[in-house]
Amino acid sequence: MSDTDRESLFRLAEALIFAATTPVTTRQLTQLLPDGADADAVLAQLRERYATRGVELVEVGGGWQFRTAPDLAPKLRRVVQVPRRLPRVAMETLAIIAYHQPVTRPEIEELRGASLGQGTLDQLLEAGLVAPRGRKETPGRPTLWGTTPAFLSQFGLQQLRDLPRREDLLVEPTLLTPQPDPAPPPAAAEPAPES
Amino acid sequence: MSDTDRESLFRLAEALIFAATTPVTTRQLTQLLPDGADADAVLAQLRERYATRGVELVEVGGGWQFRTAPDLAPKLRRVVQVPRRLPRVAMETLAIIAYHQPVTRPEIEELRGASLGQGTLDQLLEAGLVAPRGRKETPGRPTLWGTTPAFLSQFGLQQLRDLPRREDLLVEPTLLTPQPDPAPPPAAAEPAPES
Amino acid sequence: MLLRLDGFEGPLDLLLELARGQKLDLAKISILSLVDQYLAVIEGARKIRLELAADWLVMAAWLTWLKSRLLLPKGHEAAEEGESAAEILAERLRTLQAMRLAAAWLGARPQLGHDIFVRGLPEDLVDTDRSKLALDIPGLLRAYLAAMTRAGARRQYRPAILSVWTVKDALTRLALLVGNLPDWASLEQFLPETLGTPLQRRAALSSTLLAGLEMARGGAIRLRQEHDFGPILVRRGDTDDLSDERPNV
Repeated sequence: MSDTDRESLFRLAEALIFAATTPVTTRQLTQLLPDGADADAVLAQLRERYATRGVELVEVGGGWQFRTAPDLAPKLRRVVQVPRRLPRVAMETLAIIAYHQPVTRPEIEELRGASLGQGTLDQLLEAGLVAPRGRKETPGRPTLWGTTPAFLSQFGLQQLRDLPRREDLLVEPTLLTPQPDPAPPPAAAEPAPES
Repeated sequence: MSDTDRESLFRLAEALIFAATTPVTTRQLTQLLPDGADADAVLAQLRERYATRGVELVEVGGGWQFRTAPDLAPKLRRVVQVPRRLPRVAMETLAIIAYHQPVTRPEIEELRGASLGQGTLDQLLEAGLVAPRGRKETPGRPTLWGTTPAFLSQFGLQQLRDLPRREDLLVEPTLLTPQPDPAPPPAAAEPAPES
Repeated sequence: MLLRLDGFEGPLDLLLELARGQKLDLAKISILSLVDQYLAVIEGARKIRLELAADWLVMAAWLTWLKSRLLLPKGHEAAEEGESAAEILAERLRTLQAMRLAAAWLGARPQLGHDIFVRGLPEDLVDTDRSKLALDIPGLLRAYLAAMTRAGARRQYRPAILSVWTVKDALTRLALLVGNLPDWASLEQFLPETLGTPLQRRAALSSTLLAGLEMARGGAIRLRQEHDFGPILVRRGDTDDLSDERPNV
């Protein structure tokens, strides 16, 4: 393949991912590229090209997306409107839902050892981070809750398995130091988080 | 200025223009860049860097934004078919023509119990669903309307007879419709039968 | 030790805080000392204010029970009961702590929309083609019924015009025509010629038959039928010849 041809693949991939509002899957890219082109290879090289740039190519929630580099956050926050962060209770509830899904509200309250204000669930729903996942077939048929693809996307996860294992959280304090690098978290290759 | 410093200006400009929800003005960029940095120069060089890429930096309406390269846009453009619905009046008119054809416009108006705008008939004509079927030999010789083969294929019908029978639709057809039957009423040639 | 309860979300929250105060790996929590600390805190709180939310007291009562079991010599059946209850409590505390840490882990990650951003001005490269029509039979039928129902409701009531050939019509026509008959003729010849639909023909035929029967009763005409479902024949009734009259009309 000539350099021009290779370059045209990069241009196409670049344009496609740039224009999309949601992460682009390898499949979608394959459909766009000429027959026989290796979408995976194109993506890998494109990611490398953008690695040191202000905008990076990251794999998230099952697809590829351009995102601003994390190290620019403090400066960008000054000029780009940023929504309020979720309060601690909401984050804790979100973590419980992420690790125990599908889970009912009484179960969340049992785990937290405290009742859950309606406002907390509303905040998570409004942010699109959790969604109903049917009902539990027990008396009262309580709603089951789970996380959404937007949850993965917001926290830069490719899949739920990228959450650290419960055991690792308890014994490895280093996990909690902020990671400037969106490299896959240490538990990436581990089995799904325990419920 | 060192290369690293210059590179960091590009990174910031790149990220800001990428993340901004409106085109970024030189002024906005100046605010983000360190004091003394020449925003115009940064933008000019950034545009040059992107000139051969899948995404270009363009100036629109007094600001800068990224846009898909014009030669790639057609390849990325997708056409989504969103079939439209006929307005209610047109649908009713079409139904009446289907069941009572050949039928004149005054007869349609009589059946619907409302006058019929020319626009409605035009819509049906334009969509190729109805067509003139000669003229009725009554004073004024009004045009008779009927459905077309396109009508059948749009509704997935082999023939008009595949439509559900009017009798099966209406509980008391005679109460609802003044005999629009194209056949002359039985008493036409006879001394009027008493009712 | 005096801890304000207001800062805690519930008994479990307080217990977790106390356990963390032991500065031990949560795997090695001393439940017994935890129980003592909790009870001390509750006791202290009750001295300050008498009313405490029920769940604090329920937990205190349960922990008192747990302590009594844990103090029994090992091997005792009730002591084992206490051991397993203590383990369940320790596990609950570990889970809660893990979830706290998970929340912190999530919170420490660069978040989309907060720290990192996607494209703010996405391009719409989707063209919408609205040239096709969305049509289906149910929609057509609904429209037809709506039009008919609305028109029917608006239209002033008037009795439906009868389109059938009535018995009275048939009597008039039969009386008019039968006088000219020299011989037997088929009943169907007396139907009006302008009937359109098969339904109208059948209605007219039965009306004419009824008219014929009525006239035959008065002797004005005679009827005969050669065989079942055969044509019904009619002639004037003023002849004396009754020999070929069949009863099966």
